[in-house]
Amino acid sequence: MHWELELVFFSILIILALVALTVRNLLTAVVMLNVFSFLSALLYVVMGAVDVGFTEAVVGGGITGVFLVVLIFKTTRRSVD
Amino acid sequence: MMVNATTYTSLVPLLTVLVSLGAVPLIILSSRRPNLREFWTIAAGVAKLALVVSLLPSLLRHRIAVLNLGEIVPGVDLAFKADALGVFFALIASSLWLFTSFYSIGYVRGLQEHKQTRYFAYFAVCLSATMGIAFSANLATFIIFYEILTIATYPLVIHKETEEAIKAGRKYLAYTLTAGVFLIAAATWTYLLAGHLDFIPGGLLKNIPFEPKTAWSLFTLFLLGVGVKAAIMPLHSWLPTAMAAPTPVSALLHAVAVVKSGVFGVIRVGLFVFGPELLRRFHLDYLLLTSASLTIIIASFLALKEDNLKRRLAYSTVAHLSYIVLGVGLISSPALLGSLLHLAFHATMKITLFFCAGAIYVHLHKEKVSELDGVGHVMPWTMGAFAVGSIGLVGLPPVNGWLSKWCLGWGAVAAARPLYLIILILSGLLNAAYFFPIIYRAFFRQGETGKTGEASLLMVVPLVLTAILSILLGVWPDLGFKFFKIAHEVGRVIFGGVS
Amino acid sequence: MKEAENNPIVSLIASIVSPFIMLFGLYVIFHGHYSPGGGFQGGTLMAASIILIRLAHSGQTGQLQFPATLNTPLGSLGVLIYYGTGLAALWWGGQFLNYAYLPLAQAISWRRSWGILMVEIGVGLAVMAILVSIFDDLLEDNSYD
Amino acid sequence: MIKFLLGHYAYWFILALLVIGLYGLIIKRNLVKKVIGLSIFQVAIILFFIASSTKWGATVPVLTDHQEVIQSAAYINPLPHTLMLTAIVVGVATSGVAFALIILIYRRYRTLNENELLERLKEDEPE
Amino acid sequence: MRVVNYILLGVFFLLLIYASTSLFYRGDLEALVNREKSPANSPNAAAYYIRHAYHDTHSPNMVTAILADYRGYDTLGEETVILTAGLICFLLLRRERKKKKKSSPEKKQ
Amino acid sequence: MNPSSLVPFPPLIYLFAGIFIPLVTLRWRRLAGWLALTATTAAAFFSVINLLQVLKQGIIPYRFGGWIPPIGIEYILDPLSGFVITVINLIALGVIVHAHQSVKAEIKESRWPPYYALVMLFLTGANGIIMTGDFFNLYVFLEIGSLSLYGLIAVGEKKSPVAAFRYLVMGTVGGGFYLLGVGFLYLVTGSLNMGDVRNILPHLQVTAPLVVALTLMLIGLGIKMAVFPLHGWLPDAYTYAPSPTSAIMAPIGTKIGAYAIARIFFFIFGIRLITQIVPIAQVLAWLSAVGIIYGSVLAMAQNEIKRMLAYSSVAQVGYIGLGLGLANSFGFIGALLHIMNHGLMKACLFLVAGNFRLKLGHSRIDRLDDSLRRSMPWSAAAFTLAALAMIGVPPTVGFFSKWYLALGTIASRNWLFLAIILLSSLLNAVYFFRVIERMYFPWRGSSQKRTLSSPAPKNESQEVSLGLLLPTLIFALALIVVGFLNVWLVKTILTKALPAGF
Repeated sequence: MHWELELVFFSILIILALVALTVRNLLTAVVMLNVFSFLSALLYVVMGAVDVGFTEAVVGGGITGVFLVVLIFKTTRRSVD
Repeated sequence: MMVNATTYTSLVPLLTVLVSLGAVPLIILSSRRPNLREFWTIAAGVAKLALVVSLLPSLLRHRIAVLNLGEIVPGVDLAFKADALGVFFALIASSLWLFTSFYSIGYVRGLQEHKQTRYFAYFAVCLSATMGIAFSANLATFIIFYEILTIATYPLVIHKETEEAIKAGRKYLAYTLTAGVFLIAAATWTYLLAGHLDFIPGGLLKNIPFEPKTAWSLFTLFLLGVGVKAAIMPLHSWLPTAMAAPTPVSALLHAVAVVKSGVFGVIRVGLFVFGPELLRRFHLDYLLLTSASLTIIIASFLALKEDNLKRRLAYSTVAHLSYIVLGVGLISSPALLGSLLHLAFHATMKITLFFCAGAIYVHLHKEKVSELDGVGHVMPWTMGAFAVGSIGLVGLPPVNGWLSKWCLGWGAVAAARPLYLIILILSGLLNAAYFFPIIYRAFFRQGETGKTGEASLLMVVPLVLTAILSILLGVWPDLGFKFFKIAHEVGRVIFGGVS
Repeated sequence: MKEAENNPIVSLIASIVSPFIMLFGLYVIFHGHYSPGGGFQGGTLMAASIILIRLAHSGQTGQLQFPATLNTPLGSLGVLIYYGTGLAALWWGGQFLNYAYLPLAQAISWRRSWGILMVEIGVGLAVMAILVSIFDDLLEDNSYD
Repeated sequence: MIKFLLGHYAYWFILALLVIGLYGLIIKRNLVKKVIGLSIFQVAIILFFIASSTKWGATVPVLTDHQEVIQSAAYINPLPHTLMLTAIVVGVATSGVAFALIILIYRRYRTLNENELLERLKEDEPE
Repeated sequence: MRVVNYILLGVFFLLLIYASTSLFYRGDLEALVNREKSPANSPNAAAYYIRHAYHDTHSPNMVTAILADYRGYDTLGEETVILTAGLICFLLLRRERKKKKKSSPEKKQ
Repeated sequence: MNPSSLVPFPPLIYLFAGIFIPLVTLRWRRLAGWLALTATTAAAFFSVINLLQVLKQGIIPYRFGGWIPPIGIEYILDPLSGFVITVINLIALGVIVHAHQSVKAEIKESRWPPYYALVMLFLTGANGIIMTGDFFNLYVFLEIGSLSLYGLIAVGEKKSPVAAFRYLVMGTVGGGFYLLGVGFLYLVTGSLNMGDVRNILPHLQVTAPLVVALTLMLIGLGIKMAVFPLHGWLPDAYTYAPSPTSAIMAPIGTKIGAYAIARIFFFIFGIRLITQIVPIAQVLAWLSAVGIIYGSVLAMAQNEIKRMLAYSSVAQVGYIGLGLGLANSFGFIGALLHIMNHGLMKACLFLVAGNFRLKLGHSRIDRLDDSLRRSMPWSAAAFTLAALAMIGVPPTVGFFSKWYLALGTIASRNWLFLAIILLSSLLNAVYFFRVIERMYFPWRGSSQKRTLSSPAPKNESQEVSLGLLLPTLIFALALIVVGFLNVWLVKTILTKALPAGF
């Protein structure tokens, strides 16, 4: 267990989560979420869960991101909160 | 307490329930042929009466018909038992149903009522439920038929489908369903206390250790449950409202099925669930006595100021039902005898009065007491019967009412509670005060009626017959079905032969 | 998406990259026994390669590689392979999904190994087809209302 | 004390993430934001399982030398990993369905804001 | 309403934190999760997987072995979940291919 | 064949149908309904066989992959799961027969294959939850069931996607809470197998994580079950979903949550833990009691039959929760009985609501009139019977569950709960008789509205076709028949299904 590394990751994750939820532009929020997913995947790997990290990277960084982008292009990019 | 009474298994109690239920599909199927349809009604009535009567001989030899259909909820069977009280009630209901059926046919045809098929079908269901109530061997079976009766009466109450009738139906349902709910609560509680729900003369809860608080709460719950149909004040107010129904329905409600089931329930609860000992020990009888006397007095005054004939009769019913409750509350053998006799006799008298009111309505379209001037000249038979019924309810011989009242008074004295004798006498005077003016108007005043002659024979014959029956029973109470003997038997079973 | 014109450079790069992703996905599926990865990851990668082509070539052109009509049947088929493996074990006398009863190899551990492989293939196929199907459906221009 | 902190601090971060995700779900009015909150919520749960699977001095649950394992303490607990693979897939599936629903809602009501949506729903009420 | 939500979230957070403090340390070998046997003397699943996965399935990757074999039924469920998602998108969004008209005559309801 | 090998058949059959239908019916769409019907029949058949088997020889476990319990996943067939699965599959059978016609009316033909596949998957989820003996497996099947429901709801009328989205958010949070609870439980006990956890728990001290695990599971499953403050998704979902969906969701959906709560809290954690150490049962009972009143009162205010039924569901689920929360044998039997009874009643009522929608094009109470009694006599009669059952009139099924629940409340000396149970049956009477009056009696107060909005009363019979009518009537009949069978059910099945400790 590399706790220093984990601590850094955790802090960034929390900040990213808050940013993704508060930013007005949904596209930015989606990108933030992608980064968040990717970082969490790295965190899984750091914690020893290689398979889960791999899956999360593929899914969270890839497919969900694409889906969200498609979603936003089909609907609207703005959000009031 | 079951002094030398033996039981035997018999299908008859179930058949009495099923016979009118079986008539329902026949009635519905023959909806397009009125004569056939009404034939079924009458046939079922005759068959039912015959079945009930067939129970009599063995009952008088202390043999009780029972039938157990298996458990309905664990620990409680769906069971029938034709004990003396049950047969007594069944006899009243089935014999008067026959009268009511004939009369109904005349009534609905006379008014060309709509939806006659529905009317007769629910009528039959009601009677089935009443038989079930009479013959139920335990509280669960009793509740099942009690609730069926509630639901089956609803379409009859709203039969006219006017705004008023629907409102009356709502009120009726609100009261009776609430009562059913209380009854279920009381029954489940009893079940947990006693472990079974079988009616036992002398009380199924007799040997259970009780706290006074528990006994009072349970008894109050029961009384709320059965008291609504028995129209004990202040639970009575559905009854006058339900007068919006057609007159035969009122007759059914007031004389045969519904309210009598209520007081029957009071008897069952008071003497077969709690039992005289328990009532005395916790002074539960005061609850019965006080509510009954108050009801008698107040209802009589309300009847006095009511102008609508049927509503006046309704309040009179409320008062007279409480006679029966009073008889139960006095806890003495003669009072119980009086109670049971009043159960039967009030039925014959009140049904006569309602039949008369219906005949007047069908024939002359008059509903108010103040409009009845001179009716006696147009419809002498009808008003004669009405006079007979009134005299009986006031409590004068030779009509049967005097006998039951006399027994009740005797019971009050025997129980060393003369206060209630005074109440009975006072109530008799009040009865006279609200019935005799009607007779006076009908016979001794001149009025414009617009029509001559009696109503149709189908209506007049039953009402005259019931009036004659009332007189005959007053003179010879053991006539035909041996009402007196059976009532006596009930008292013997409960109070152990002391009478 | 939308009516974006096909950028030739994007198309070219997508066309070049896509097969490699597909190959990598297949590798991940078949190498799931020995290293991190398996049916789901591989299937997702294959779906990604197909979606990349669809993103680069709009309209019908993107469908040439992998027509949308195949999505649902292939997805069902993938799950059916998984289910069928379990059912086969049931058929040959074992419990559902008990690969030890599959008539594939002598040693029980190898039977299980082969069973796992079959299952992973089913998973990969299903995941690929269904993810592409979700993508297609999300991109669908008008629904039925 | 240090040992206590080291052994538990990860849970606190994870639970903070969980509550942030819930905050997005409950308080944010935009439907896409809700889905983002949902993703964060799920990631937090996954992290919780993964964090709990670690062992002092253990290694990744992939055998390198293909030998029989005698000592289970040598490898990280693989069971939560497996469970979380399933949970991730469930999460993707849920997001996919959520996207489909959002697109349908947008087509019908032209908005993604929950407040506006509620207003338009009221307008639709017959009579 | 919003304030209530915030308070609820905060209370929930604190409760969870409080609960987590009495969990075992992360990586504690004494935790029930990491023991070889449970207190009821049944085998611990995780320890069993670690020791027997290769022997049972010839798969060095324990996660794969658990995923596809020991808990294969879960994974079948997982595939079903994703199939469900696909079918829902099909059900809700897919366009009719045969009809060119935007509003088909057999509109629903 | 070894009887234990039949244990997983009901969920597996549904699963097969769910996979198979989209594969083959892309070409032959009309096959979808028939395949679903076949699968449901087969599943119901095997559930009955399983039930008979379990009554004969006691608990039968089934081990997937041949692994012994804590290693692999197992299914547990005991009287409880056997009973609930049989009830649910038989109800599903009736609803699917009905759906065969109503889907034709409400769903476009091109959507039949996915629609039926999702129905099958929903039933897979339900069956899997009932059978499973593994905490995580329960989560997976919970999600299968929930996800397919989101889709099934969202094909409804215009507002349905919003309702589905709201349900999705709540349902996912519920699933997440449940999963987190499983995580805590796993950390505390080190096992995911239910039987194993039950054996381990007595060796452990009750610590905060265990309490939190219980609470989180209760919240998670409570959302599925729609216990009072967590019911928010239910009314909209039931109302805006297409008729076949609401007909299959209402009798089955919430019952699964109730079953899972009964299974996990009463069988795994045990009575002592949830009543004396952590008062989960009391909390459940109180919430349910509030829910009963709340649901009944709101049901009275509704003007749409489906919405009224939805709120009534909130109340009726409260009955189940109350019965469970009483934590005595009467209450538990009452709750189990009510799972079945309410399933039957709600199935019947929603089928009738579907019939109304089909023939009248709406199911609004203020637009019903007495022409119904002539045009749709059988549907109206079925509705009336089911309404009477909801009120609890003997000898319909509703009376018996009320009886047991009343016994349970008295046995635990809780007069307030008794009052609530009894009061709510009166409230039921109020809102059901409102509809019955409309159906059977001319409504003078609204004569103007009638001329405006609905066509003149038709006298000729407009009754729905036999395929729709038959399941409705069978359910209505079952309400009475099952009422008489209840002693047999209780004696042969339910008393065996009681958890230890009563």
